[in-house]
Amino acid sequence: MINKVIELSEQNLYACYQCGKCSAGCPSVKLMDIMPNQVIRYLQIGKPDKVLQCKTIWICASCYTCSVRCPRGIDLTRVMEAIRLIQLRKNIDYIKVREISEDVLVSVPQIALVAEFRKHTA
Amino acid sequence: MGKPKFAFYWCASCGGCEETVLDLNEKILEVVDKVDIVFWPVALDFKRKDIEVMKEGEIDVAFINGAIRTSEQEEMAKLLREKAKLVVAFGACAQLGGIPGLANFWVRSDIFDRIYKKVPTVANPEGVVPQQVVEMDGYKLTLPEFYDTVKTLDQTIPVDYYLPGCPPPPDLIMNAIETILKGELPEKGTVLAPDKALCDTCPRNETKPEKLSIKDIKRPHEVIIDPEKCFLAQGIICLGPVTRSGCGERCINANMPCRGCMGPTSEVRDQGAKAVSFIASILGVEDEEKLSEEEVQKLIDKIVDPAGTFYRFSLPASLLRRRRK
Amino acid sequence: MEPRIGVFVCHCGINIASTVDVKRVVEAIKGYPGVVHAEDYVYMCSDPGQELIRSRIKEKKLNGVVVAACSPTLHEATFRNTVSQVGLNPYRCEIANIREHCSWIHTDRDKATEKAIKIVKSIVEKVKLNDELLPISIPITKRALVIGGGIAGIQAALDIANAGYEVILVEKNPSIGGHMAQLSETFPTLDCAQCILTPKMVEVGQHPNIKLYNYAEVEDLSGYVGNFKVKIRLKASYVDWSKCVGCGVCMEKCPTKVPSEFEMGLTTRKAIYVPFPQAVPNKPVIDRENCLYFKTGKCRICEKVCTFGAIKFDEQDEFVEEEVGAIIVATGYELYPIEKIGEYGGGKYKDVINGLQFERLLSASGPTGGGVQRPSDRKVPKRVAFVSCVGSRDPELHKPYCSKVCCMYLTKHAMLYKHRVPDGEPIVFYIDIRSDGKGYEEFVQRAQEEEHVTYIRGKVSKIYEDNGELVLLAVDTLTGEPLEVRVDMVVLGMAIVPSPAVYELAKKLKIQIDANGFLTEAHPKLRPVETLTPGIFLAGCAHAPKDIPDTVAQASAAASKVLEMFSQKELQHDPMVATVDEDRCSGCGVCVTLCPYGAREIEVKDGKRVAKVNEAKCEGCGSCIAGCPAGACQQRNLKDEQLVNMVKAVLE
Amino acid sequence: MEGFEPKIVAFCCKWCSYAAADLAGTSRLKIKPNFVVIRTMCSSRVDPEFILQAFLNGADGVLVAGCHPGDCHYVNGNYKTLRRVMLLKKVLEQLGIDPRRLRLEWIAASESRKFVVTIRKFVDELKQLGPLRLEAGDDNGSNG
Amino acid sequence: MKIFYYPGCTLKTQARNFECSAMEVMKLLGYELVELNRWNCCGTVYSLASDDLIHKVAPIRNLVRVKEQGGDKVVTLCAMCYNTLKQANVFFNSDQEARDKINSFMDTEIDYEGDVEVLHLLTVLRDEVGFDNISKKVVRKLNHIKVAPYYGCLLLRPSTVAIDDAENPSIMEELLHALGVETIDFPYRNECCGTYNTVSAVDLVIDRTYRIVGLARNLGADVIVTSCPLCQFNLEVRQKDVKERFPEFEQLPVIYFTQLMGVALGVPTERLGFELNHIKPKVLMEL
Repeated sequence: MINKVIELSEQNLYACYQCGKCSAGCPSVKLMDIMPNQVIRYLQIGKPDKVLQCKTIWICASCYTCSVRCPRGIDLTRVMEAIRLIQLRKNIDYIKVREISEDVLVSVPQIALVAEFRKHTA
Repeated sequence: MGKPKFAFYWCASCGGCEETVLDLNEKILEVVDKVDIVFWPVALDFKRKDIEVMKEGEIDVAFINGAIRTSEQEEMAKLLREKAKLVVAFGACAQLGGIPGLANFWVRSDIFDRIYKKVPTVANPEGVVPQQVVEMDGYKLTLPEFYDTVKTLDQTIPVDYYLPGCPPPPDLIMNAIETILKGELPEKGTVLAPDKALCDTCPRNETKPEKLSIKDIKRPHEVIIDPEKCFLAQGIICLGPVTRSGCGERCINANMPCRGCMGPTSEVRDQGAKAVSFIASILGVEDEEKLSEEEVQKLIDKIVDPAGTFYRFSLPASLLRRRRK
Repeated sequence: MEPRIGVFVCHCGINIASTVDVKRVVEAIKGYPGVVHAEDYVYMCSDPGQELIRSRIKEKKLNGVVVAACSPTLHEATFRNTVSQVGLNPYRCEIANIREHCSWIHTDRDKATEKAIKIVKSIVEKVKLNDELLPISIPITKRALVIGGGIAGIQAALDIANAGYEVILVEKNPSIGGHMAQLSETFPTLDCAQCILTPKMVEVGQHPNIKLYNYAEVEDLSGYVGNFKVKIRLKASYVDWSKCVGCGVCMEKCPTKVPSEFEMGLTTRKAIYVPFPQAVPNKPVIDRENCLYFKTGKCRICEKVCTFGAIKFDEQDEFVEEEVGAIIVATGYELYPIEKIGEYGGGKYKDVINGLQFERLLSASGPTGGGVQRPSDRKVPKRVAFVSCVGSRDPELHKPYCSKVCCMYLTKHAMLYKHRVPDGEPIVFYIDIRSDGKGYEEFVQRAQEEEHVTYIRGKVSKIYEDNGELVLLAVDTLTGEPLEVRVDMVVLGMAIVPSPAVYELAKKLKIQIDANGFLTEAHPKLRPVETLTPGIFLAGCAHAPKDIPDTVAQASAAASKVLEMFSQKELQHDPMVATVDEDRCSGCGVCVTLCPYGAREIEVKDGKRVAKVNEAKCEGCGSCIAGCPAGACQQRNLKDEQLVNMVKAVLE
Repeated sequence: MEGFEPKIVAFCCKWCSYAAADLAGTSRLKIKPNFVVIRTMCSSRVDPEFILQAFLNGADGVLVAGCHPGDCHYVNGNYKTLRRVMLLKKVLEQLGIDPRRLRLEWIAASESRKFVVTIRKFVDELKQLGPLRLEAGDDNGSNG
Repeated sequence: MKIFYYPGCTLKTQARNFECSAMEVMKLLGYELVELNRWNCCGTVYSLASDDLIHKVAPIRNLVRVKEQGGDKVVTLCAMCYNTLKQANVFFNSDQEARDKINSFMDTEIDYEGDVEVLHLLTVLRDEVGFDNISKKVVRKLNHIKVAPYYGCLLLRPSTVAIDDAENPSIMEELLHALGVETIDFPYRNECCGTYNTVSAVDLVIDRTYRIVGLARNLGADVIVTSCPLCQFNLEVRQKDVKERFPEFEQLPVIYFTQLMGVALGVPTERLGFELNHIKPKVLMEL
């Protein structure tokens, strides 16, 4: 699994020394169930299930804050994307488009919808 | 005992070496006074058969200029070797292969193709190229074989002495003749010229900066050359450091860099390789840690035709002798 | 000399013999031109093995020896010594490496044996043309130059001076003392830095063997080990120190205030100043950049108030030359600038400071008299965050290395803060705590156990100001919780970087710097205080980040290296240097350009240029030889002909 | 090129690449015996003439190995080596010798693995290129 | 002067005020934003997986359009479009193999050479128009209001496409100062608004909006200025939801920088699309 993530993200996850700066700066961390640094940690120690089933990868909004600050140069944004894709490519949607309320559909901007579908549906 | 017998012969060369004998000017009369010229096709009407009838060692000195490029030249060289006590390789072509030696970057078929078919001024619709043997109306016509590879004289026959230069400068010639006449001959194989590089006598040697560094490479036609200053210091490739002196700095005095016709000094086995070594290592020396490999490559790429430049006169005499076929 | 070479093939137990058929090697080499004897033995380096070589040299009248054994790195010296015991010149003995480069890396016995034969033949070819050489002797000037007057330079200078040799100490600032003089107390003993440093500074100032050039810089260096010539720039101080008595009136009256370097900008100094009260020498200098007179042409108040007539505005930089035999470089460190850490405000927030600034806030002689007050409003901070690894261990954006001292000094800071502000709350953010010195771990434990300093494992991601408080976006990686910590002040453990001037200095000294700008040692383990340029040594943070004990130890080590040199009558130098055949040299000067040591120069002899080799400077790299366009220079015992023959031998 | 085993001459500087080859031995790494090391003090001692001589005497490839740029034991010798090798490669190409037969590598004393991999890759590459077959004295062309 | 302009979906719908204000302002400055013909969706989010090439075709096709229409640069207003187009362009220029593949995906289009420059309007204003020139055209004094500039993520990250320093950007402040308004030192100006999570994780966006807008107000801002339609939506429209959860929360108008420019340069307020702003920036509209 870690190798698949490394391949898709082109990031060397073994370089992470768990300083936690990614988690410290993450704007979405409050809603995450495991912290961004732990996503890498679980992959490093061979517990991919923790990562595949976490909410964190879906909450990550690809804001790149962690990526620009990582002292080891790991683009965590791409790591998150890689894990999402591993799930999405199994045809597992994170959100059900049908269940989005009419209310939301008409109120949010188009880019929010397209981005949401791109990131959260297969 | 009569006067010593001299022979002159001309193989693959431009003929300049023959002319340079005349550059001895009035001194030629002294020479003629002291020796008998028994063979000199360019000037005197002796034939090959005149030599053939001579005894072994009957000629005292044979001066052979030009490289060996055809079977006829090889035969003549061998014939003269048989008949002469001493053979002197006369001029850059005989010594090193010279300009004709640049043909070693190609093979015969390429050369024929180019000369007899592709040159724009040639009209040769049938594509006729020289043949060694042609039979026509029952007659057989022959031409000497044109070899694939140009050789130096000493790759064909043993050579006793060398007179370098393109052509050899008159003072070196005169010196050589006098030495021979006096019988004060050095060890066989000696090049009859000084064994220091050209910088030794170059008037511009003083102008070299303490650290010689080439920051940018220029070809002579691209810049106005400072007539006082070392060419290398101006970024112009000059083979002076890797070339024997004794030429009289003719090119330098005409504000052109040395192109290496006198060949390397005796400790150098391969003039081109040495030129590579010294020129490469002074490229952009003062910023060498800062220059990236790409930048160095760019600088190197400014040396147009490096092999042709560094082996201009010495390809057949070099370690590899020719382009690998 | 007709070669009579003996070849001795070692089995090295089974290390060679199991892969290389040593008997076959012996047989193959027996008939080789120049070889008059060949035999094998199980351990050539053992006493009987060496005795075997010695007796064969005598018996067979050998004039050259090849030992086919392990790498020359291991036993070249051994066997050269062996042969010299029976009168053979040691340089007529060479090692053929058939272990590391053959038996140990190959498995096919047949091919390994063939290769071993080729290796031996090539070394036989080399020995054939080896000359008998003697080491080159070089005289030594027994005076040392120490560059940098911080604790490293002070220690090194005192050690050498106390051993009875003269020392020239060059310091770029007006006073010696370096960063250590700025420190409050030192870990792990909490003794006062100034109390232990100032006596040493005074000792330097008064030592009869130490010539101190403060406010001076090394301008140029020439010469070589044992015989350096150094040119020193004495920067104009505009004060005649021989007249100045240090009364301080000038400083009192000077109208221009500039941020004090010594106080890390926390307070100001005057344009004419002594950096700090305990300075050595305690004489002022005028800072030309900021002096009103130099800027506007008017003022000269200091001149007017100086009753001793010590002010001289027309002073110029002066140069002195000194001859020394050895050099110690101790140029110290600086802190990586906060400006480079954008996410921590990039220097925008007054109350986000670096470790040295906090040292000044803690120091009894500092701008607050040792009371911790934050710079923005002089309020006593009730919560202080200490952040480690700022710029360090960050190969992507800043510096890849660990700065070594931050863990400890931040712990010390937290502890001292707690002592000064008992109800204060220090929080240390760390990634790993590195406390590997003597008493260091105990010190950290004490901070946690007794002083109740909070340690949070996690790197701070962002710092910003909100309502006079600093907000740290952080994380506790041990609980897995994000944190938003509000504090009154932040102390950053900034990366240690080499002093910026060291790059230019290294060029002048022809010593190397590493990717991070620190000076490179000759060998990371076995020659940690030497540079690759003989006679130049390293001490302190110029070499790598280190704490005070390590710095002092290294300074003393460098001093002892210098003293080791000075204990000899003259220096011995490897004779495998470049030679010039003056009859062939055209004086083209390529060698001068190529020589990294300045060992080649052009001399004019009878109106002709000829290249020379300074054998003492030549390190024998051979670059000039490969580059000599006329084949006029050679390397002793590694001549072109030898190398060409070796190439031919390995391709036979 | 079935069964063709290229011959390599490896010029190694004493301080880095020779030491790396030593370390390969000490670490008992395994390499094919296609190469023989010739030790020079610095890679900058390697004269292009030696490289041509090696080709002439039957080498299929020549390796020049030195310290990494900036790490030269002799301050800056390897910069000279770099330039010489780069220019020589161009000349070799003109002389009909594939420049890949001349390889320059920076191998630090600690990089025993790099030494092994370098040789391995070089052997593979030379196998692809086939034998060079330049013999001493051969003028490379029948004159008949 | 004409500059090709890539609008993207939202500029044609919810963010029409961004587009119309930009058009007005640029016209006043002597520039015409020429809408690209046949533009298609940029994809909104740049695809980050090594093996995902197909999602790069859409943004590249837009750049091909620029070429086809004779241009060599294209400007965007939306920060997301900017980021996606620019990242695709950078990628295209860094990988020859991918480049050939992407070109082979194109059907009737000409091959793309990687030579179109993707710009954001802010850099055009700085580098082409010049903040000095803008400052000269200011007709309304706005020195009484304090603005919190908000950059969001995608103009500043990743570093390959950033228009300014990721941690301490200044381009928007410089523009605002040229307009004569005072800015606050706003630490959250580069903090994410929660972006598309506004669809499925409104809680996250509410939290972000609460913090970002709250801090801006704390620091004394009268208005927040943005450059992205999604930031604008999250920071402005979601304030309603914030208020429901935190009754003490005070609202703050969030407008586009082009709207503020319009006011300063004297474009009649009614042409700046303030009707689409849910929280009316009264301080500006009543001038």
